[in-house]
Amino acid sequence: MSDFTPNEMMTIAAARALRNDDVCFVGIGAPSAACNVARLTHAPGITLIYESGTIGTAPEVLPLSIGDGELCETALCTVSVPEMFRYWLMGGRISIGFLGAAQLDRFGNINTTVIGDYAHPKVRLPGGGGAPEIATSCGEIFITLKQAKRAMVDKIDFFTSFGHGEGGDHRQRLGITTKGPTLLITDLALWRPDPESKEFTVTSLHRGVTREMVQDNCGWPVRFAAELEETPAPTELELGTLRDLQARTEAAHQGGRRG
Amino acid sequence: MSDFTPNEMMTIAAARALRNDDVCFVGIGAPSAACNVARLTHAPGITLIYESGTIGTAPEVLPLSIGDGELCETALCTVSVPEMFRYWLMGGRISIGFLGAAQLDRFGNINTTVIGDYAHPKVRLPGGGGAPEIATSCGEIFITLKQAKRAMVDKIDFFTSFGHGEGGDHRQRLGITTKGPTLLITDLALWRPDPESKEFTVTSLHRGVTREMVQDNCGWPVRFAAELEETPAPTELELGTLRDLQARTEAAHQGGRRG
Amino acid sequence: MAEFLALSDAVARHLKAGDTVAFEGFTHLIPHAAAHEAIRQGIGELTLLRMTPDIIYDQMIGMGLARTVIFSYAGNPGVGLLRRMRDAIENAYPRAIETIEHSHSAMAQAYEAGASGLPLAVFRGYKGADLPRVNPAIKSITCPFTGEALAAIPAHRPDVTFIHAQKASEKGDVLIEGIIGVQKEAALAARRVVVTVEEVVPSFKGLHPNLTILPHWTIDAIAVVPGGAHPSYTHGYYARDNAAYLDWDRISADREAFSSWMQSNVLDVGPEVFAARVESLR
Amino acid sequence: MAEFLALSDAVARHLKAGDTVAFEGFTHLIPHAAAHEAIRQGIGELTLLRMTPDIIYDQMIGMGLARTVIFSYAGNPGVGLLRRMRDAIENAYPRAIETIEHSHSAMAQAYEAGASGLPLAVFRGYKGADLPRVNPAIKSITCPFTGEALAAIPAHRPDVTFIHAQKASEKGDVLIEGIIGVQKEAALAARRVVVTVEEVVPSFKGLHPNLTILPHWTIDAIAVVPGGAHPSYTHGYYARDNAAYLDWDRISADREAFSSWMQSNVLDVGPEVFAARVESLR
Repeated sequence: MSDFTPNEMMTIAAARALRNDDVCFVGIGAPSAACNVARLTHAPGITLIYESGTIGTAPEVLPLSIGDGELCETALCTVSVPEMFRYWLMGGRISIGFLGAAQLDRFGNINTTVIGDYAHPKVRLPGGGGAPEIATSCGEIFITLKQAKRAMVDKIDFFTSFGHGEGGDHRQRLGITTKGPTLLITDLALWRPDPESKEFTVTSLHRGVTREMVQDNCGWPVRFAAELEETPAPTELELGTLRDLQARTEAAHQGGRRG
Repeated sequence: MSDFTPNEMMTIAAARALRNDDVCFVGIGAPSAACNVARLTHAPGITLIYESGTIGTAPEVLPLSIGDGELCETALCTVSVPEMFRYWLMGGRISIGFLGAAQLDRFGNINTTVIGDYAHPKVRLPGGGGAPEIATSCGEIFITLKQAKRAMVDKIDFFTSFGHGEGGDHRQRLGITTKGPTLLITDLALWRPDPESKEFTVTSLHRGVTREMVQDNCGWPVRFAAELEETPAPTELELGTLRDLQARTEAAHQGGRRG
Repeated sequence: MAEFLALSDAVARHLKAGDTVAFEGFTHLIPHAAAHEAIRQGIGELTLLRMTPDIIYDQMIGMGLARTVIFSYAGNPGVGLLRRMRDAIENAYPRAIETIEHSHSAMAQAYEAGASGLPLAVFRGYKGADLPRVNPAIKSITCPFTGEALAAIPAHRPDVTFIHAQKASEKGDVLIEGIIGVQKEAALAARRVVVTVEEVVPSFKGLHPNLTILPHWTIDAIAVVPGGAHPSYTHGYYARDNAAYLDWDRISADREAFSSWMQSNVLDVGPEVFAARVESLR
Repeated sequence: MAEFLALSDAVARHLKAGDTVAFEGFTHLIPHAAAHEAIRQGIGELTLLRMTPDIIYDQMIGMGLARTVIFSYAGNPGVGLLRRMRDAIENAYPRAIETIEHSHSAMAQAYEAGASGLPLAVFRGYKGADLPRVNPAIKSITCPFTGEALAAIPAHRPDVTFIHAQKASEKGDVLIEGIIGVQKEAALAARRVVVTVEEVVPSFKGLHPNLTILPHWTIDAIAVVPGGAHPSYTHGYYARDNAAYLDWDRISADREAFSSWMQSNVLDVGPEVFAARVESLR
């Protein structure tokens, strides 16, 4: 495909990272689109779980909230929210957890709580929701983020969820046994943690993206892998699937409008 | 009614002690019969709960086990066993818990675990099941027991469940906030704890029963209330209801026999 | 014992100024009508408890009725921020509020602990996160078997919980289905429980044995309010009004727009308007 | 991922000598066929975990396959004592067994803790009772908010859990309904899960959204064994064989009668006999 947006590339790259036997804890927005594109293309057997309690959902349209009726109607089953967090998330049954970020640092630590001081914030953000335990209970964490200097910062204002902390073996030192962030998918590139330092390192640039563009939209000095790949452009199937999904979604969300 | 057995009197006396708005944690045997007689006579609104998770059951026949299909089929709803113990029993939602006993002392402490030493028992009994927490979580405890010297003993071999301990305010001293045993219904008499000492005291003799008969079938020196009543004999309705229930039950339990 | 009441009577009788109250609902079955009634009655100084304070808490905070909010995610679900709540936190407008913040996992388990009569919830959580630094209610205990430090938080025990449900039986038993959220736990953890329902049916006979039901003796009052979850939805009755959630972002962004919307859509009307609001969503 | 296997293969592949194993079922859905297969294969030195060890554990203990039993109520439900288990405890026949005893509440919550990935369960229990005196696995923790001492016990994490269920879908998802007991928790707490089912259906499409389902990726093996819960029952399929429970009291009272019964009813037959045993109970 010749024509695609950076957001489309981000979503499709995230979809590709998912395997047929993954069990994903899905968030709203890019993760939801990515997980469903994966399900509708190469990973029909993937299990999608939304924290509202729906297990094994297969929505026709993307939900606006994590608890839309569509999720329940297409799910294998729907459990209570306490059960979701106890047996399914903290029970260690999720292979991939998706997180977004208002602020992200180079070690995959995430802030979605406040900009500024906690007690007197400049901006009060929604907060962590499930993120503190998603970050430590899922087998691996994938982060999706539209790159911007104010989002990718040297020091985040608040540790809403823990990534690799100060890097290295910081997770193990806290007794956390899961892998943490293993992939960062932005609208410009794919990033993976350095095996030793755990600092996010660009391993693949999306088509048409330069190193400078990545650095210009990141608040820390970017490390690039020795062998830098180009992310394959979306295939017709991938892009068609994503756009169809979004068109169906838009049509559905227009509905139900009253005067 | 002129003709009834001591066991029938015991069951009917237990049934009478139940109120229309009680929520009862029912055991098998005499309690199950008593609770259902209450439901079929003066307490149609009573809620019967069996620890298998069935809430608000109305069985046509008495279950042989606490998890018979009949209980589920006639219940308002059926929850998991962990939920039963967490939200319903320990959550403090049961007004009356019934307990039976292999050994009972004068303070309502119960043994259903071992006769003899725990490590090398003379008789290994089934154990407590739900009793340890039933005894402390229900609003009040009713105990049903066929009197016998070896059952009503000076000192029980094992505290399967706690009644009034050494008597007095022993429950409060352990931080237990529920009333504990408030009624002992035997085949010979009704017993209630003394307000101060908490020792079980005979307050009513069943028809035809003498003080001597009660003492001859009890392993501790029996205290009798100053004003001793006679338990009213079963009415025709009560006795008919109980006998019908037992006849239906017997017929049902004969069924399902294969070669 | 469940008593069938008009919503205004149910709220007046069971919600008092200064109460800790949960209006629970996880995207589905959010008790909007009950919250609007509380706003109309001007019951204030509330401690608002909820995993996902969304539009209704934004409205109660914007009306100055909240003293404290205990929560884990304060967003307009699928849309963005809660602008009235932000205004209260960032600018103390219309008044300052205290916030006590947890994770979803913690909140869900604090309700469960409350329903179980326990004083605390214990779980593996908050590792490496900053919330324990700013929320003194997050403590830790050491597992006597493994030595692991686990998070401990106080159980939730609201004075009153409001939920919306599909059906009540004539006896007052309540059925919840679909995305059941944390409503059963929130109800069982509370001292008093008020439920709005879509309809009353003779009984639940013939329904599946394992459905989520609150027996009538766990409930204090039931009010029949068709459409009472709008713009949230009621599985089997009407769909979510996504457009209304998008609208809220605009309305709540401006103090004046907010006040005038609240006047005409909440203060000047009664619970009967909800039925009409969901007509096109059925 | 659920693999459909013959019961003999499922047991041979997933149960090893020395394992901690739960054959769970709370009166309903007791996995008799699976336990009989384990007995036929002579897999021994087992730690048997179950709230209510009834006939099947009496049989396994009587056959000398158990080293330890962890339990909360050891009775023949509605009938009386477990005579083979008594013989082992009182007379070390056919061998001595270790017992680790809890209350129902404790056992249920230990499974729940295991399913939740926790090392322990914390609850208000055992107050004034003697079990903490004889079971060193019962400890206590102090609530950091109220100062109350609460009971703490280790989570259950069986090597393998066997359960019986109504249906599997062709994908291997498993449906449990009626009295659901502690089976979901016992399965999710285990390292490996084997399920016997009455039948396989194309899918669960159209079923109620809130039913108790174990997704195929939580299960290791499924074996189709119609009647596999007999003399326990399967809600919707066949009734409990109360007479067989009464019979067991007589059979198990005598060592010789026991051995000969086991020979002809377990060792000399295969799982296919269960279908015939429930024919008159359907």
